[in-house]
Amino acid sequence: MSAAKNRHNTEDYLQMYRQMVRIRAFEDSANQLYLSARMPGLTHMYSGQEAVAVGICEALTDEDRITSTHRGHGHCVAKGADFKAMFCELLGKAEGYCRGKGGSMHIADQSHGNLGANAIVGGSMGIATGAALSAKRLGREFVTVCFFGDGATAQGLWYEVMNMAALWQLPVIYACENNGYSEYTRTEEIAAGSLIARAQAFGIEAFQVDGQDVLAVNELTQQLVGRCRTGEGPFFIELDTYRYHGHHVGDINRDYYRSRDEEAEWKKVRDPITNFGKWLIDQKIMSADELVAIDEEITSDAQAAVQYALDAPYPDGNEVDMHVFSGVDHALEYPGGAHR
Amino acid sequence: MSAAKNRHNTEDYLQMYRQMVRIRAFEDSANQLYLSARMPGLTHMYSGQEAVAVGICEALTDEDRITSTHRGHGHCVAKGADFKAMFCELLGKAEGYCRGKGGSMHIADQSHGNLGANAIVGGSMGIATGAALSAKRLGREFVTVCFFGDGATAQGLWYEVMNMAALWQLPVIYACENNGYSEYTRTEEIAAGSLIARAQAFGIEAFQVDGQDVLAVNELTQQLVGRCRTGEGPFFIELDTYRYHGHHVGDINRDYYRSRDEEAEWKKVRDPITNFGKWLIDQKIMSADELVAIDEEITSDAQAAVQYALDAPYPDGNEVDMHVFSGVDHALEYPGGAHR
Amino acid sequence: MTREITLSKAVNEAIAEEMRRDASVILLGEDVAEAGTPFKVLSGLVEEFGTDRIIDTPISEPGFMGIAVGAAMTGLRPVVDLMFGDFLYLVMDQLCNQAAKTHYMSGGKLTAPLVLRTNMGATRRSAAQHSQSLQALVAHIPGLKVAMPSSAYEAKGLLKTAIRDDNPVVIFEDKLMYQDKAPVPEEEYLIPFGKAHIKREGRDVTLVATSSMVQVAEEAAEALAGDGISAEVIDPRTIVPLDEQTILNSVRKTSRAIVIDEGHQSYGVTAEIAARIGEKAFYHLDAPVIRMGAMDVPVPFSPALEDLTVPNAAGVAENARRICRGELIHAA
Amino acid sequence: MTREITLSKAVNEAIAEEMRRDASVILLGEDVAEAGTPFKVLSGLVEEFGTDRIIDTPISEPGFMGIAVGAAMTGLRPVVDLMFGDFLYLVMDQLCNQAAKTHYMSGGKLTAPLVLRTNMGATRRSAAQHSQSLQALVAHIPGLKVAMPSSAYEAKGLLKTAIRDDNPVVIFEDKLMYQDKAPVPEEEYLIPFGKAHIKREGRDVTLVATSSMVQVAEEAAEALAGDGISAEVIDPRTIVPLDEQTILNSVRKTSRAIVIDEGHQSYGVTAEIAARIGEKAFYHLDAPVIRMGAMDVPVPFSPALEDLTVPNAAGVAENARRICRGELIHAA
Ligand SMILES: Cc1ncc(C[n+]2csc(CCOP(=O)(O)OP(=O)(O)O)c2C)c(N)n1
Ligand SMILES: Cc1ncc(C[n+]2csc(CCOP(=O)(O)OP(=O)(O)O)c2C)c(N)n1
Ligand SMILES: [Mg+2]
Ligand SMILES: [Mg+2]
Repeated sequence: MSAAKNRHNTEDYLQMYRQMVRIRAFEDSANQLYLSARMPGLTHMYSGQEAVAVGICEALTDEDRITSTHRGHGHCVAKGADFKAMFCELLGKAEGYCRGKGGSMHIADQSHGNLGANAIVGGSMGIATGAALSAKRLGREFVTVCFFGDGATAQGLWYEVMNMAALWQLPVIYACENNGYSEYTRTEEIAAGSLIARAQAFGIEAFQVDGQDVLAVNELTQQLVGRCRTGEGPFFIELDTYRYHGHHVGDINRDYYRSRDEEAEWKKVRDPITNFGKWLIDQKIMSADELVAIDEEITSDAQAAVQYALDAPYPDGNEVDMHVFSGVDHALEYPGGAHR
Repeated sequence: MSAAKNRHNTEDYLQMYRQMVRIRAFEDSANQLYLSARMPGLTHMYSGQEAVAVGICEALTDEDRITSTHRGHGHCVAKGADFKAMFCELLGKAEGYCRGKGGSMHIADQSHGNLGANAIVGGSMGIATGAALSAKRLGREFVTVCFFGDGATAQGLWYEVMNMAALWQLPVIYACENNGYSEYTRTEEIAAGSLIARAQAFGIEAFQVDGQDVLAVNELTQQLVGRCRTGEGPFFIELDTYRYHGHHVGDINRDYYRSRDEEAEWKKVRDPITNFGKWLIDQKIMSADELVAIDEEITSDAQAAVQYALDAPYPDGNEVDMHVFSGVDHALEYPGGAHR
Repeated sequence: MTREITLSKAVNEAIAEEMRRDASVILLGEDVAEAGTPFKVLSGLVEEFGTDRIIDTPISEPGFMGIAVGAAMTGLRPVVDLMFGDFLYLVMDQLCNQAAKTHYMSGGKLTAPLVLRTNMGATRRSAAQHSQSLQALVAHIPGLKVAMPSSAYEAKGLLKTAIRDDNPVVIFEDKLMYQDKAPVPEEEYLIPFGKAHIKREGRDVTLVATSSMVQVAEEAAEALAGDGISAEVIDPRTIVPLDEQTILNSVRKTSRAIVIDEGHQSYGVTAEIAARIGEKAFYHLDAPVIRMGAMDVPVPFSPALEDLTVPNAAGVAENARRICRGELIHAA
Repeated sequence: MTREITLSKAVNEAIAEEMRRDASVILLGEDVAEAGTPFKVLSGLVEEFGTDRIIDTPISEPGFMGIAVGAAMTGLRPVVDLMFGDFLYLVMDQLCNQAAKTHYMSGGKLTAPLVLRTNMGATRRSAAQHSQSLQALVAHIPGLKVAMPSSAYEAKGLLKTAIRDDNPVVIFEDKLMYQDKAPVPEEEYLIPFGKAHIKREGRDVTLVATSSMVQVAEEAAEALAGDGISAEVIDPRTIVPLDEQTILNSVRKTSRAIVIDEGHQSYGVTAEIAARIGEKAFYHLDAPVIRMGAMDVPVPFSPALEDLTVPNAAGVAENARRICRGELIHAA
């Protein structure tokens, strides 16, 4: 990492550190909830990829939009979401961001510009591009970042929307988090040629960056966001990163597709939080003790939020047919009636 | 065009000339049928693009497969189809290649390896790639050529199947007939970046060739087909060409999207048949009279086939529910019964 | 003041009026601008609203459908022009997994106010991939509203309502009716969703018909009148929401019903309407509810075959006569 | 010899047996090889058949579906593994515009013998995009056969039949039943398409149920037996072709019917079956045909809501009691 720019960035650095730690703490708690059988369904951990979400989202305002993925908790936290409403959502509680209707794979936080996680791989590429079209047509300055994984580059939708984004010069940044795997398959086995070249073929300026280096990610994103605001765009970024857990929380025995050594190596050498922490200390921005204090505070925040969510009520049964249509209180005549 | 290779290619040259003239004659007749209101529906003329279909198909055997498009008569003729069965199909007659069930946009000729025209733009890209998978898995040597237009490059499906074809090294050639327009829109307005680069980004060897030069097209295709047979592939070819008629036979007033001058210029300077005819004469392979004789013979063949098709019977009404399922004679209990 | 205009013109007016009223309305699709679509339905709009609002897209149906969803979620009200209803298959993911579920999955926080305009209808000699009537597919998906205008009047009024609706709406125009004229008021009007229209009152048999089939039903009713059979013709106008009440009231009066729709019969629109009548007007029915959908075959190109596949007035009238005579059509 | 095996194992055996029998059978999909799918249904197959026949694809559903169509047209018999039924929307064009119509459009010259294996079923806490039961969509499209196994026995026998069928077949496995065991013969067997199975004989009411809902119907029948109501449970096994005759015979005997399916109710499978009963057994019915599909809402994540959306045994039994008592459920 490069040297600290100047002291007045301290707040920004700290914010990035805090946000990365918050994501890690959120995921550790979510994983515990799963392991202790208190969370319904499965979920996909973002741990290891924190510098991507944070480096990017710290270059954005609340007005700026993101679209997220099945591995979306990191994006959600980074874009400003609150722990309590997130855990409530993961547990299907009424106070969740989506009143429990979305769950982990559909968590959205409209107030901070998160248009939602998406359980269809690549499913949000059109949505992000459409948001950028809104910005342009409505003469608003917001920029949209479309997060997706390396596996999602196999969806034809991406090429369709890149083409239109390029033709129409839309303020959208396609951010591909290349964590080396899609589910249980190595990226090399499912992606021919070069990802960067695929974007470039549409005349899109493309970049590759170390996704474990929050400052590098943030700096590049700031530049590109700035250029988007002045009418340039779209852009493509490939971010090299790594997920620490299995594909989802239930993917425990994974030796058949990747080695424990590989995992250990990334954690040891390229952990985005550890490395950034060290850098903050090296640069004398923070002391080791101060960082530990931050970590502990966030951990206890997460624990409190988990407890809050565990105690929170489920939505009432009569919500089941609410929100099917905007403007219609209840979509069904007899939701709990003769038909069940 | 380059000089004739040697005299024993005469047969090949003649065959190419004849096939191009046959396509032109077929289309002229089809257009007449439309203009005289004797053809049901609309159809898309291939005139102007003959060197593409012929240059490519003359490098193929009957075992090799092609997939075709809404503008498919040229591919069908070039791959060996018979005029009578084709006109019968266009008129919805029982002796048509598809017993009148397919019509112009679905004409298929299984016996010569034409897997069919397709009315979904880009819709046959998967089919062609799948045929190549068959060749590879079944250890057969056939090569598949996937014809499509410049407009079809906007379909995401192409990128999906290119990726798999590249990963699995399939013997398929993607042949993009860039005639400068998709319907009423110029290619520049709907295609960002470079088509060649899009294929290359998947690690696919890509070529650009003058689609009005039948020899150039044929030579390149022969090379690539040969390489496919020895286990190489996929390949991509962009062929620059031009359609003489409107998008379909009904697209008469088209000044708003392209000028008569542009059309006249292509016809005058770059007509594939005229130019190849001149070359045959220059190279002393054929005399002008001989060529005229060929033209006339083919024209009268076409006329005879049209008359045959006009006189041919429609399929019997009870065929309506045949061929819904293979192995089921009639799919419906009461096709003409109580329900109509 | 009412004049006669074509369905094509009615659609054009609806879009123009809504675009004038609301700057957030945009339209996108293939060849919609200068070309005004292959059916020329949108001619003149780009001249008034410019290419910023009438947007030509590449041939990327999934892509521009997805873009419309995102645009709808962030302040625009996109009208998507899908050139043929048969291309619905290509946009199903963005329409059904994304647009339809956004409001629900977000617990009511996000909306996707967009309109997907497309068409339906066979007998145009366009063969199996350009002739389908796929309304049943989208009607099955919660979160989508589905309108099926039966004339220029409905085409205009329903489309304007659709554009103002905060939900994704799919509207099917019959491509064979674009040149058909009907009386349409000069003054602005909207047609509410979920209110069926009783096209013709009758006592003996109810004909529930959608889109193109409304004409067929009216023709049949006319023929039946000559035989002394009084048929009531009901046009649901929207199949989601479906105005069950008007249909049931009619059947309770007539005791007999035929349901007619141009989609394939099996697992299609006629099944839903017939099943609801069978369930909720059971004790009023004097005869089985007859369904007349398109044949369960891909649409054949040959005119000799294609015309057999869709319901026609003679067939409707014949079925009506049989049930009115008390013939046990399926008693075997 | 019959042993008890899981539905997952039954599917695995069906594929292995057919691949041994016929070298042209291949299987393709995401994470099907070493991973054996996320549900581990295909574990072990790649070890026996190699990566040439058990083919891992990129996450390109439209792409590999299209490849399967082309492969099927040229000599292979592909089995496509679509990880979740919800991804059907992505493959609709290749499935419905291409595979389903190829044989017809070519006048019988081309065939597309392929199987699309996918799943259905809610209450797995997988939310709106991983819980849908979309059988109605494909059942509506002529040219596709649609199978819905209700146990390991059916899963094996129907899949083997599907692989040997010369037409495109879509087969929906209930993802919640993969670990459920049932008796399955050691010996080879096939289950013919279009033949319903009478799971349980009864006199008073017919319960027509598909896939997961067969268990629900059986449970309800068991409860009803305690009340002195004798319910007949019919599993159509394939909804295209549909064995109308067995269903009608049963209803003619019992005079009452309830149709249960886990797809959304409106414009869904229950509509078709109810409409056919209503039409063709009209004069035998003593009560309206009751339909029980999943609620017309996107599937909610919260367990507190999700469980409300699908039919259950108590609800089926209650509805059965009501119609047997002659209550006019919808007389209002
Ligand atoms: C359209 C679609 N296909 C398949 C899946 C199943 N699936 C969920 S995540 C995933 C892998 C995605 O890989 P990548 O895009 O690299 O994201 P990562 O999981 O690595 O973050 C797959 C195949 C899905 N959810 N949607
Ligand atoms: C999926 C799909 N979208 C739109 C259309 C309507 N359409 C038919 S041909 C065509 C233009 C195709 O352009 P191109 O691929 O360049 O082929 P060309 O007509 O120039 O030969 C369009 C938009 C279609 N048939 N299928
Ligand atoms: Mg990945
Ligand atoms: Mg073109």
